[in-house]
Amino acid sequence: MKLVALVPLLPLIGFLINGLFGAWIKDRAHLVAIPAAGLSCLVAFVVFFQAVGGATLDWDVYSWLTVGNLKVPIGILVDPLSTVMMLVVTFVGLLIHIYSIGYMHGDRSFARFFTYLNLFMFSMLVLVLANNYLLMFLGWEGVGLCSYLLIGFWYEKKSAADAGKKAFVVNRIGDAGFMLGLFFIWSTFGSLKYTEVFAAVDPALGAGIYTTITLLLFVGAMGKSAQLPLYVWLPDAMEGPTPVSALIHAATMVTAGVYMVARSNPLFNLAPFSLEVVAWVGALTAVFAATIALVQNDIKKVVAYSTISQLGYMFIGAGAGAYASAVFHLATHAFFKALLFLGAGSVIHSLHGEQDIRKMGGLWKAMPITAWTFLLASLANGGIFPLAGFWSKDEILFNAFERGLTIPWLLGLVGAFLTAFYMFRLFFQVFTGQFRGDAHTAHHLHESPPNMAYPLLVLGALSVVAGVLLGFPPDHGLYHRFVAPIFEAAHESEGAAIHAAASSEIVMAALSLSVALLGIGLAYLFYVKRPELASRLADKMQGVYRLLLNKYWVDELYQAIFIDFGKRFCRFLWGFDARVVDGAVNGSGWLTMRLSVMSAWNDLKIVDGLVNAIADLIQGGSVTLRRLQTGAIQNYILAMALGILGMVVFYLFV
Amino acid sequence: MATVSSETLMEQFYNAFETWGLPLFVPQLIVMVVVATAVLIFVAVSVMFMVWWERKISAHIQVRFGPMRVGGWHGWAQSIADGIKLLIKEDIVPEGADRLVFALAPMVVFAAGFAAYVIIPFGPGLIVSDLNIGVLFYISISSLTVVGIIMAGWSSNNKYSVLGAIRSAAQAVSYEVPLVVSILGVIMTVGSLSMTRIVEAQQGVWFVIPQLLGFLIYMIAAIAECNRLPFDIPEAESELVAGFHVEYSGMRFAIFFLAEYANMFTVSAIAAALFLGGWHGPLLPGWLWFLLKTYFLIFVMMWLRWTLARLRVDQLMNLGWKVLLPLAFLNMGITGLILVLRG
Amino acid sequence: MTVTQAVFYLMATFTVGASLLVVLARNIVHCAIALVFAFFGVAALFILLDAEFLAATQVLLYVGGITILLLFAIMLTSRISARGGKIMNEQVGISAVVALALFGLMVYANLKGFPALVPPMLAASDNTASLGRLLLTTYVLPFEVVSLLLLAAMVGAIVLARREQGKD
Amino acid sequence: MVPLSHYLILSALLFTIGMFGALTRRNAIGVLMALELMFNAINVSFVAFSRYLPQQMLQGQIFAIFIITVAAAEAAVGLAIVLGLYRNFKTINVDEINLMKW
Repeated sequence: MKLVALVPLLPLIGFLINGLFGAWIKDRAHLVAIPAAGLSCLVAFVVFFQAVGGATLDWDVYSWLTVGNLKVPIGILVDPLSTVMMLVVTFVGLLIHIYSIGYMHGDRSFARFFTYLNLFMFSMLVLVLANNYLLMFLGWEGVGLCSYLLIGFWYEKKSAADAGKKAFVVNRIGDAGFMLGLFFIWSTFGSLKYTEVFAAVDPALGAGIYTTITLLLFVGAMGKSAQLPLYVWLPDAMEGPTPVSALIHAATMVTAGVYMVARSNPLFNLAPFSLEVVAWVGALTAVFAATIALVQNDIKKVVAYSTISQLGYMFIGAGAGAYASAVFHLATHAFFKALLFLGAGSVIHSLHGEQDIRKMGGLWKAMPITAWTFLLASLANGGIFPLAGFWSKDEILFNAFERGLTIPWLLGLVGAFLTAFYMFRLFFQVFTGQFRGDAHTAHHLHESPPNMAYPLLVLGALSVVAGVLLGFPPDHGLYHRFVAPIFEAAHESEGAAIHAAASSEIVMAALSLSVALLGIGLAYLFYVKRPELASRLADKMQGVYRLLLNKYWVDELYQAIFIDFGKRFCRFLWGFDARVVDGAVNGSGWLTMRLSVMSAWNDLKIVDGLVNAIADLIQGGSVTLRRLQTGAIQNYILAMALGILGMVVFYLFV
Repeated sequence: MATVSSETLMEQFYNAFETWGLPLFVPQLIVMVVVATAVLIFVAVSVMFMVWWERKISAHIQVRFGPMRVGGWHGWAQSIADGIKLLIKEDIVPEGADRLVFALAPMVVFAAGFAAYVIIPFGPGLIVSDLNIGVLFYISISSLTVVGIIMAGWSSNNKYSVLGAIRSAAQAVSYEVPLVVSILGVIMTVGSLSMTRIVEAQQGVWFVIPQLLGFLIYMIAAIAECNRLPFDIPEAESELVAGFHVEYSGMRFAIFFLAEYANMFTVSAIAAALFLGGWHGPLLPGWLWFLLKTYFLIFVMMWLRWTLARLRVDQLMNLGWKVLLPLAFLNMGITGLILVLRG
Repeated sequence: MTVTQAVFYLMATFTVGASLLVVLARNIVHCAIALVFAFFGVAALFILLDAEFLAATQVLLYVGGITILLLFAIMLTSRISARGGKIMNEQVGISAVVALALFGLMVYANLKGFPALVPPMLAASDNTASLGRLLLTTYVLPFEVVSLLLLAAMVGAIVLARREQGKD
Repeated sequence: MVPLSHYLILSALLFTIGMFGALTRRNAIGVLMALELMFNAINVSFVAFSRYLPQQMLQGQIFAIFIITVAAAEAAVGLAIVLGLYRNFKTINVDEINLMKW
C-alpha cells in the first residue's frame, strides 16, 4: 500500500529530469514525461485494487513542520475518495500527456510544456493524496502555479500573459478565504490532519463556528472551481494550449474545490446554512454560465462556460449533501469534458488555430473520429440516457429535489435544457452543414494523428459506459458502494427520507431527459433545419443577445468596481497627501528653518569652539599614538599574546 | 574454521611468552613484524606478477607476444630480471636536489600504499586488522601518496617534475572527492565502516547491483587516483617526460613503480570488497574468490589502459567535478532516500 | 612502564620534535613535510585516546587537504633556490619569552587544576556511530552553521584566488 | 595509564610552539602552518578531555571535528589571501607587507 508514494513521486521525477535537462532533452521530453505519467497511473490502479479490497492508509511519511503545538506531517491518505480522485487525475492526465505529443509537436517549448504538465500532475496528486489541510493547500497552490504557468505558456502573446495573471489574482482571493478557513480549523480543533479534525468534530461547539469555517473554505473552492462571482478567470484561461484546458481547466484542477468540499463533509454537515449557500451558488452558476455559453462563438469559450456550468452542478450536489453524487459527476465530467476539449483541440489543430465556430462547419467528413467522439461527449454533457453525464447529473438533481432545494433544482433543470441546446448548437455549427472557412484551410482539413485520436477514443468509450457501469442503479451503484464509508455520516444525518421511492427517481430522470431532448431539438431546428431563425431571434432580442454575448458585462463591472474605483481612491489619497500632509510637512520645515538660524549662531561660536579645542587636543595626542600602528601583523599578534598572558595571570593569581 | 584455529594458535603463542616471563609487547611485536613481512612479500610478488601480466596483455592487445625468453615459459621471470637490474643500478641524485626530501619521497609513497593493505579483507578473518574505521582508514592513508608525489616532484629541482607533481596532486585531490562520495552509498547501506562488516553484508546481493552507479564512479575515480590511462596526465610521457619521477632511477624508481602497482592492487581489492561481495562466492575458498575478483578488476584497468586515449587536462577536471561528483551526490541522495523510505 | 605509556611518550616526543622543526626549519618545504609528521603524531595520540574516527579525519583533512594546499601555495610562491635570508622577524626574543611564560603558566594551571586523573575504563564501542548521531541531533545547528561557513570559505577562496579579468 | 595532565601539558607545549611560530615566522605560509599547529594542540586537549571525562558524551570529539572543519576553511581562505598577497606584493614575507599603518 505504501507503493502509493510512487504515484506523486514519479511525475516529480519526470518534472525534475525535464526541468533540469530540458534544454538538452528538447523534442524527446515526452519520452520522459509519458513513462512518468504512465507508471504513475499504473501504480494508481494497483493501489486502487488494494483499496477496493477495503484497505486504507493514513501514513505520516515524515514530520514537515513543528512550530509550537502545530505539527504538520507530509502524509498520505488513501481512502475511497482520494483513490477515485487519484485515478481520475492519473488516467485523464496520462491520456492528455499522450494527446499532447501530437498537439504540441513542433512547438519550440516542447520540453517546457511537459515539464509543467508533470509538475501539475505532481501538485494535483499532492492535493488529492494529502492527509492534512496544509499539505492539501500546498498542492492547491502548486496546481495554481502550474495553471498560471500553462495559461501563460505562450507568454509572448500579451493576452495569454494577461490571462495567466488574471487567473492568479482571482485565485488569490479564493485562497485567502481558504487560508482563513485553515486558521480557523487549527484554532478550533488544534490540528490540521483530516483524521484528527474529523474526530474532534462536535456539534456542541455550535453551528456558528462550522458555518464560518465552511464558508471560508467554500470561498477557496469558489476561486479554484470558478463559481460565481470568482469564475471570471476560467474563460480567459482558454488562452493556454488546449490539452491544458482539458487537463487543468476541465478535468482536474477546477474540480479541486468540489473535492475539498467533499473531503470536508463532516464539517459541512454541521453547517446547514453553508450547504444551502453552496447549493445556491452552484445552481446560479450553472444557469448563469449556461446562458453565456448559448451565444459564444469561440469553440473553446463555449466549452469553458459549459465547464463552469457543470461545476455548478457538482456544487448543487455537494450542497444537497450528496457528496458522492458530486464526486461522481466530477469523475464522469472529467471524462466527457476532457474529451470535448481534446476534440475542440483536434478541430483547432486541423484548422491551424482557427477557433471561431462561424468559420467552421461540415467537418464531419474530414474528421470522423473527432466528430463521433465529440458527438458522444456532447450527448454525455447534455445528460442523455444512458451516457455518463445522465447518471451523475440526474443523481444530483434528484438529491437536490429530495433535499427540498426546490429552486436550485429548478435552476438545474433549466440549466440542463440550456446545456443540451448550446452543446448541440456547437456540434451542428462545427460538424454539419457547409464549411464556412477560406478555401486554403478547407484544402488542408485532416483527421488528427493517431496519438491524438486514441485518447479521444478511450475517453469516448468512457463517456459512454462509465455512468452505467459505475452509477447504476442511482445512489447504489458500484461507485457508491465503494465511496460509501467516506460519506456515511452524511447519509445518516439525512435519514431514510432520501430513499423514498425509485419511482419518483424515474419520473425525475424522465423529466430532465425530456428537457434535454427538447434542447437538442431546438438546436437542430435553429442551426440545421432553419438557420435563419437563429439570427432573426438574435435581432428580435437585441438586448438579451448583447447582454449574453458580452458575458453580462461582468468583466467590465469588475473593472469599474474594483479596478477603476481603486484607482480613483488612490488618486484621492494622493491628493490628500499632496495638500494636507505635504502642507503640514512644509509648514514645519519653514518653522525649523527659522529656528535653525538661531541655533546656528550658538553652534558656530560656542559649541564649535569647544569641539575644536577637544579636536586639537586629540590630534596632538594621536600623532604620537599612531606610531603604535606598525602595520606588521605579527606585532599585533604579539600584543594579543601579551594580553592573553595578562588574562591568564589575572585568573590564576588574582 | 581457519579463524578459530588461528586464534587458538595465537593464544598458545602468547601463553608461551607469558610462561617465559616476558612482557606482552614482545609477542605482539613479533606478530607485527611477521605480518608486515608477509604482506610485504605478498605485495612484491603480486606486483611482479602484475607487471609481467600487463606486459603480456598489452602485447596481446597489440598482436605481439611480449617477453618470451627470460625463465622459459612465456618469459615469466622477466619482472624478476627487471627488478634485479633496477636494484644494481647506480643511485643518481640530481645536482641541486634537496637530498633529504628526495630520499624521503619514495618511502612516503610506498608507505602509504603499503599501509592500505592493513584493511584489505582477503577472507573471513584473513585481514591484518579489522579496524572499525576501515574504509575511512584507507581513504585517509591514500591521501598521503599525494604528499609523497609533491615531495618527489619538488625535490628533484626540475620544472617537468614539479609540473607533473602539481598535475598529479590536482588530479588526485579532485578525484578523491567523487571516490569518497561514491563509497558513501555502500557505507550508508551497511551502517558501518568496517571492511569485514561490509563484506558480510553482501552475503546475499553484491552491492554492485544496488550501487551500480557508485561502483562505476568508484572505478573511474580509482583509475584516476592511480594515474593510469586514460587519466595519466601527470606522467604523460609525450608531454612531461615521465611526470614527477623523471629524475628518479634505479632502486628509488623501483620503489615508485612498486607503489604504483601496489596501489592498483589496493583500489581493486577495495572495489572487490565494497562492491563485488569480497570473499563471497560458491565452491572455491573465500580468499581465492577475493583474489580472482581483484585480479579481474586489475585486468579491466589494464584493458582500459591499452584501449582508451589520454584525456586533456580540462576534460579531466570537467569529468571529475562536473560529471562524477554530481552523479556521486545523486547516488548518495537516492540511497539515502531509499533508506529513509524503507525505514 | 606499560606499552601505552611508552607509545604515548614516544609519540609525544615525535610530535614535539616535528612541531619544532615546523617552526624552526629554514626551508619552507621542509616545514611543510615536518608538519605532515606532526599531524601524524597527533593522529597517533588520537588513537591512543580511543578516537579512531578523529584520527582518520585528522589524517584525511590535515594531510590530504591542508598540507597539500600549503604545498601548492609554496610551489606557487617560492622557488627551490630561494634559500638564505632571515626566516624570523626581529621580535624573536620577546616572542620566545612570551611563549615560554605562557607555557609555564599553563603547566602551572594544569598541575594545580587536574591532579593525575586516569581514564575510566570504557566498553569497546564504536564511537563513530555515536559521533554521527550526536552531530545530527544535539549538534545539528552548529553542524549546519559549519557547513555554511565552509560554503562561505569556498566562495571567498575562489574570489580571492582568481585573477581579475584583464590582469595578466 | 597516562594521566590527563600529561596530555594537557603536551597540548600546551604544542600550542606554545605554534604560537612562537606564528609570532616569528616571516613567511606567511609558515605563519599559517604555525596556526595549524595551534589548532592541533587544542584538538589534543579536547579529545583528551573527551576520553577522560566520559560523562560529557563525546563533546570533546565533536568540538574537535568542528575545529578541524574550521581549520580547513581557514587554510583555504588563508592560502587564497597568501596568493593574493604574492600577486600584489611579489613577496609573502609578512613583515614586508605593512601598508596598513598610520
